[in-house]
Amino acid sequence: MKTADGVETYGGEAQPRLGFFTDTSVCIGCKACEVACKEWNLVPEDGLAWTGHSYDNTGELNANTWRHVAFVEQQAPDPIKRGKNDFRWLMESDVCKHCTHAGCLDVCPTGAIFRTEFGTVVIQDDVCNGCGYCITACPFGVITKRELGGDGGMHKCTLCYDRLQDGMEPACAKACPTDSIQFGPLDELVERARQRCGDLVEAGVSEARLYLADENDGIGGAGAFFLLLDEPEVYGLPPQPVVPTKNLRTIWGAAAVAAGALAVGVAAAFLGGDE
Amino acid sequence: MGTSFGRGGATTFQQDLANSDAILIMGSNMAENHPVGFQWVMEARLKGATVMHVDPRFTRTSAMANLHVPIRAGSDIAFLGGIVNYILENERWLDEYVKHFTNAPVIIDERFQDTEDLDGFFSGFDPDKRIYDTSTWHYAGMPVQETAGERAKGGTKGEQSGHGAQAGHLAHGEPPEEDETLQHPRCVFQLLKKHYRRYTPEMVSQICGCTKEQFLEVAETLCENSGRERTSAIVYSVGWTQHTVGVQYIRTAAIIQLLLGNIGRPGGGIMALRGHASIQGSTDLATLYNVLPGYLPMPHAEKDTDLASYLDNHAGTTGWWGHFEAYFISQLKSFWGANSTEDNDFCFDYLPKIDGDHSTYQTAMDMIDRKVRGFFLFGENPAVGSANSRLQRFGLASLDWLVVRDFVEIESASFWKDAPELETGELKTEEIGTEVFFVPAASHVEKDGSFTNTQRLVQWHFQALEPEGDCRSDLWFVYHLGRKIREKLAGSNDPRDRPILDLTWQYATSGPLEEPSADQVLREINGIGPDGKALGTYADLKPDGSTACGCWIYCGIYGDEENKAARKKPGGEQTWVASNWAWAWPLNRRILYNRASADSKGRPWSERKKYVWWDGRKKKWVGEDVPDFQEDKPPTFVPTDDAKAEDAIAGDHPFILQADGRGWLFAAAGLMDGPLPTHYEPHESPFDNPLYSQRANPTRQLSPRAENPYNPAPSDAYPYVFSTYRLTEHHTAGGMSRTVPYLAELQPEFFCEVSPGLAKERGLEHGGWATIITSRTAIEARVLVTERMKPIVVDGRPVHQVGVPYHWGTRGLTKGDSGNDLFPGALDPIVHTQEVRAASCDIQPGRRPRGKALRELVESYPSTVEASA
Amino acid sequence: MSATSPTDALSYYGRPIIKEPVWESDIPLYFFTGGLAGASDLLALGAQLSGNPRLRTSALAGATAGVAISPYFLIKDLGRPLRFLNMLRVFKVTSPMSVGTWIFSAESTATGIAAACRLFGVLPRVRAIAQVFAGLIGPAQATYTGALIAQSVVPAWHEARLELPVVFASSAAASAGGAAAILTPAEHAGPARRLGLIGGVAEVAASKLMEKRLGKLVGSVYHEGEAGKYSRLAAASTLAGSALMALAGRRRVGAIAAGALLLTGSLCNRFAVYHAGKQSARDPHHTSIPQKERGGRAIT
Amino acid sequence: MKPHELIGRWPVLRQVAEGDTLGRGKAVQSAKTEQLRPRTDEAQHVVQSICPYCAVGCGQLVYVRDGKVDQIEGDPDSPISRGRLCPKGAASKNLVTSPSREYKVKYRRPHGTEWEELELDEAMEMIADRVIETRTATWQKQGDSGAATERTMGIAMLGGATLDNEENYLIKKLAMGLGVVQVENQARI
Repeated sequence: MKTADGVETYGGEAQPRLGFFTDTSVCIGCKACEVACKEWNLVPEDGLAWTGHSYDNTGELNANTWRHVAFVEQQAPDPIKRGKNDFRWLMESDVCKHCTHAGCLDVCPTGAIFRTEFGTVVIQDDVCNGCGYCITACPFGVITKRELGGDGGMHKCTLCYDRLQDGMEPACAKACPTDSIQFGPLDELVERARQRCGDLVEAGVSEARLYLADENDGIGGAGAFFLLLDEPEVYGLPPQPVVPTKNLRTIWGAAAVAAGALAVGVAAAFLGGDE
Repeated sequence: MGTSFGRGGATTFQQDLANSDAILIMGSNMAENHPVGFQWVMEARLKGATVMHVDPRFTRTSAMANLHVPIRAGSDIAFLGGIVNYILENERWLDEYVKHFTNAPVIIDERFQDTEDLDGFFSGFDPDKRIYDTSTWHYAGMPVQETAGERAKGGTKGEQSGHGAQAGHLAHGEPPEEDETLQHPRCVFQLLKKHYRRYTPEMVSQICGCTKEQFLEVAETLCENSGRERTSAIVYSVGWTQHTVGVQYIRTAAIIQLLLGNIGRPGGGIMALRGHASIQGSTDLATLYNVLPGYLPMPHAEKDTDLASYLDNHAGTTGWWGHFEAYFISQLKSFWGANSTEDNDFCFDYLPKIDGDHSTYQTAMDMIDRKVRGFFLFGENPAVGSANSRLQRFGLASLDWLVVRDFVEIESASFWKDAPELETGELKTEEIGTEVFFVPAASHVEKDGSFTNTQRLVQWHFQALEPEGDCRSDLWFVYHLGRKIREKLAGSNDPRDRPILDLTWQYATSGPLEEPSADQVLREINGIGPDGKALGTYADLKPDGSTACGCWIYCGIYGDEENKAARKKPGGEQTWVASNWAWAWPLNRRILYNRASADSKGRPWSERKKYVWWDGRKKKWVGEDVPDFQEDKPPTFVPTDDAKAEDAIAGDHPFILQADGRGWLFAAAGLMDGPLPTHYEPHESPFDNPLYSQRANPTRQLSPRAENPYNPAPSDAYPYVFSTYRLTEHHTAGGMSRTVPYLAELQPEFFCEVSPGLAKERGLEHGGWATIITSRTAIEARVLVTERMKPIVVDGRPVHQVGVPYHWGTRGLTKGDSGNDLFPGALDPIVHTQEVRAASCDIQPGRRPRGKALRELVESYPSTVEASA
Repeated sequence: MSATSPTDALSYYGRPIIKEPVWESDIPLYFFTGGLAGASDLLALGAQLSGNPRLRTSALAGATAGVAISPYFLIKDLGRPLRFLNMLRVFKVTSPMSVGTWIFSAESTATGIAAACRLFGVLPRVRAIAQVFAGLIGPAQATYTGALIAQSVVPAWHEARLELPVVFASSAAASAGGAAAILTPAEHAGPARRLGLIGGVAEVAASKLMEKRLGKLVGSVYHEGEAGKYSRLAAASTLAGSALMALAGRRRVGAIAAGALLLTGSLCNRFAVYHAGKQSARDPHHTSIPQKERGGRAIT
Repeated sequence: MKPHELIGRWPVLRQVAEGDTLGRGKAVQSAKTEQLRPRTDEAQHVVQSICPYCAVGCGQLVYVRDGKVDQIEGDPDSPISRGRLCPKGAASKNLVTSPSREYKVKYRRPHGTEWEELELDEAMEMIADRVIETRTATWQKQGDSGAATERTMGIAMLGGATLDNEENYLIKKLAMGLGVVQVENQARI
């Protein structure tokens, strides 16, 4: 996986890139990751609404949910199962992807969002002024504004940046009972994931696929990537996410053309004299 | 398991599941209720093991399994019995194991008659009392007596404790009549064959509602993955429970594991998963009415009139129960210390006596009848957690006084102001005379102490900080309450006050709160020798009063004056067995009966499954674990005829608590409802029993009364089957989860699960409300329509199930009706067990009526207070 | 309905994949006021250069009103308004909001100086220089907001990244022309009327082009809900304003009415775009289907 | 910080000075971020504990700071759990610091409609008195059959499955001394 945007600013202080590999084929949907994350990061409880969406009452990633377990009930054969069967229950713990090219980071106008020496993307709560631009720049819908307690800031997974300072594992990965969430140097994780995915395919789980493990995808690969058992949309993930800054030049170009056109228009307006 | 193997605890430990080649999870939703333990199942799966889940519902465990077989709730014995039959029919048993390690060759009394002979009954049934005379089930040629847990003779039932050690005992050495060829028609092996011969794949399919292929896949997978080179494990949990019929479920699993040679071996065994941090410990240390610590039976008023008769009734002669007297006398010494002498029968008379069923359901009814007047609750919430919690609330409302010890104001403390019966007008706050003391409890981080986990491992937790305010540990509460009572009674001459005044009650206290020392209590449980030093093994206990020991099976936990429960040597710094992390009873053995991990000659069954074996050079048993055998007894050892206790056990008999040292395929003693597990229909089952004309368990006992009516069975008014269960996100009655914000938000509302078919049939709307009705009450829940709830087709008839997680109550961050209100409270655990798994109900769309109209709705449904057979 | 999803439904319980922008109506209002200010400053510069002091003053008035009210909207919409100055902590070329903040700061400062000089009638040279600055930054001020929302994953915005700056520039022109036409006597207001007319026509044309190029799926947002409502209102108002400006702009009443219609059209257009973004963000298919059609390497 | 230092810390200038022209990394870190450490670094002490929920028996580490529980997480040394926890175990700090927790004795007199306050020691005295009174009033020398029972059937106890072994033992021992036989726990429920 390539170096994440901005890590070069650390020079010799840059660390090997760290990340998550979430292997959904062993996720038991226990939500320990959600709770462990909240406990460590002091993320508030955010509502007691029952959804009826299988066992998912969390719903989504947002300012108050930095790990979210998706539950998908399908009337489809489960390749893990032996013999004839027609039902499967997929579970997936979602998280901020810590993109190589991170839209939220690039658009943040205050520098609140920055790239760490570990290649992760973190919001500095003491800097963020709650402008909300990052929300629109995330292809995964990870960030929202925390309204609880009048907070007003934007929040998301920090990959436990504080814990990393002491060589500790992020809270979610540490808690995960079945090691569905694996933490470590990204290159090692990618290698392990490729092996695992290959094994699964070989064992007949042809739907197994890696998601965001390719550094040439629209976000330059992710610091948190996944082994999925169905299309990404099924889990609420974008199928081919692209960082919006990929089109930065085009956009600035279009703006420049428009500005020029405006100038021409105004000039033209003066051609007919004052009356 | 006690009757099959000698001890009631899980035979193995969770980490060992990673060594299994196949794992059958049944009666358990392990991934949801024991997620962290489930890592070892996942590890096995990743190594290539086949994980099978046999369960009525498709749960998060099923999602992870290689095979999910839905079967009708309450049909587990038929399924397992089918596996027994499959093994026997296809000659898949491990022959050497079965011949040497089990009682398969033993010949049974000629008067014994099987359910095959008597159409659903065993010999000895008394139709008036509805109990068995078990004397015809014994080994031919000798009387067999029961030891701990035995109660049938008093005419009461349902008093066995599931977790404990219990075993039959033989009067002398080896069984007198055996047939090594297993051909004798009355040998256990042949009786087994006969008993299960009609449990064919077709019959299993008919009773359980699974397909023949599904059943065969499970049976064959177990067989394929058992033998010298491979081992399979069976995991169960509260789905099978710890009660009498649960004992029979577990017995069937035990028979399978003995036939396949999977007990005592790595990757094998039966893993019992308990639901609470110390449920194993609480039964070991006996907060149960019928046992004393270490599964010594409570003396019975009529049978055990003095020490001599008690010992005569209960002490074994062969196997480790042969030292019963030493265990018991040492316990009396730890209770009454110097006051306990040979001259006063070591204070035997100080022990109160039992003479019937004094279990919690009986107690609740006795509250209503004003027999029980004062009640202590220690971290327990019967107003939500118990079956027919309505009955429990009536009980609480009838007390003189109630003491509640908990973290939060649970429903059992607040019932007088918010019980659902206030709304219906059945109770009125001003009319409830119960005086309630809520005394807040300290949490686990605010005290020292030990929990015994599901694998018999006693683990110490250290105090992190002092409790705040009035919060105190239960150790503090009990100690200081005892101290105050003793002070108040100090001058008494009344003989009935002697037991309390003579109790050894001197515990060192420390700190500003005067907290008694848990460490000292653990040392007392461990026991001390004549020199006052902590004992290292129960083998050193004496019957002469020179040793004291609170609980013999915990003896050794404080050996060498070290609190071994507090050992925290990191797992990564020791072998996979991790013997230096904490301490497991008995004597730190992690796999029980591990002598069976070697063949009859003491050699490992295979390199792959090597664990404990006989080292001929060192002349001792060696290996990964503490050998569960006399260390220097060679495999060739043959006892003399007059040998006693452990000396009467042969070198090729690994089950050293059993009187004959063998695993019991046939339970010649210790069970009241049959020596071999038999399929009966649940009491409220909508089906007949295709195997026998005797439909339900003939020994079941009902306790109908106005507060506890039954649904007529079968009845068209209650066409569906429901069961209650737990979710990962909550804990039992919810006192430790509904009050916790991070958990409450994960499952924020009480819901029920139904299939699309049932939703259509009853007009239930996904996300809407439903009312579930039994003859006890009606409750409302949000509706989750899901394909996970498939109807099970039995006899060509689809049986719709309603799934009811039972964590809710009237208080907490998330509130809701209580699922357990639907169940009948049952005097007899036989019925209780069956019905928590499967009882009948009706379900209707919409919310339930409020106030009086609720009772009117319930009363418009049929009910019975008849205890029909 | 049930918890079990039909396998052909490629979404997670119909939930959005991306998050709807959290911005409230302050933001389209700022798009309007900021655009008005930028284009007005350019108009004022034109008037300064062409020697039309009357128009120069009224255009400056429009610009001043724009830059004066804009901070209110900008700061109010922040989750932590007291930290608005943090916007000046960094300069990030990758963030149109960062660049825009610096643009707006320069724009508003220059406009403020020019307006103050005009108000107190002092330092005419300073005023002229300030006006040159403001006028030169004006086009950037009027268009960067289009870039700002285009630089997002919101389908209706990002997919319109080529058109949005033009839409916003023309909308700004229409509003600046309209405002100046209202404030300026007809005999001095020729350039304003023409700017309004050109802007109005361009605004409608660019919007229609944008809608068309968004395609059937994402473009549908301009026919539905709030976006549809504002879009229709914007087109009608702007076209009417342009026509009226052309036909009756030389009459005072006509100029006022036409100017008001152009301003209304411009404002509605900002709201149409704003709601279009929110609506497209809510629909998971607007995110997933175009992505799938484009393909990529996210799945390996 | 002096004005020139403050200006020196201005990220816009640091972007240029430190070569972080795009403002993505080091230059935009706040002083607080630069000094960030895990809060467990400040724990006064850490103790090894065991999860109080189910019977898997996961190891826990309890971090205490300023006299309060600051964090509870898995104990990696435990050979059973290897540092992992389920959602309940992971919520243990939430449990022990729950806003629902009660810290004072509450007393409801017979027929009362409200809770009342009561000192702990007074409550203990009253409970001891109740036990003695009820025990005396309901003492049963013999059962229905006439056999000696020497017990009280008027007092019952329920609980234990979430208690410590030592607590269970002491409850049973006290019950035996008092002649209380109806001692039960969650195992039967």
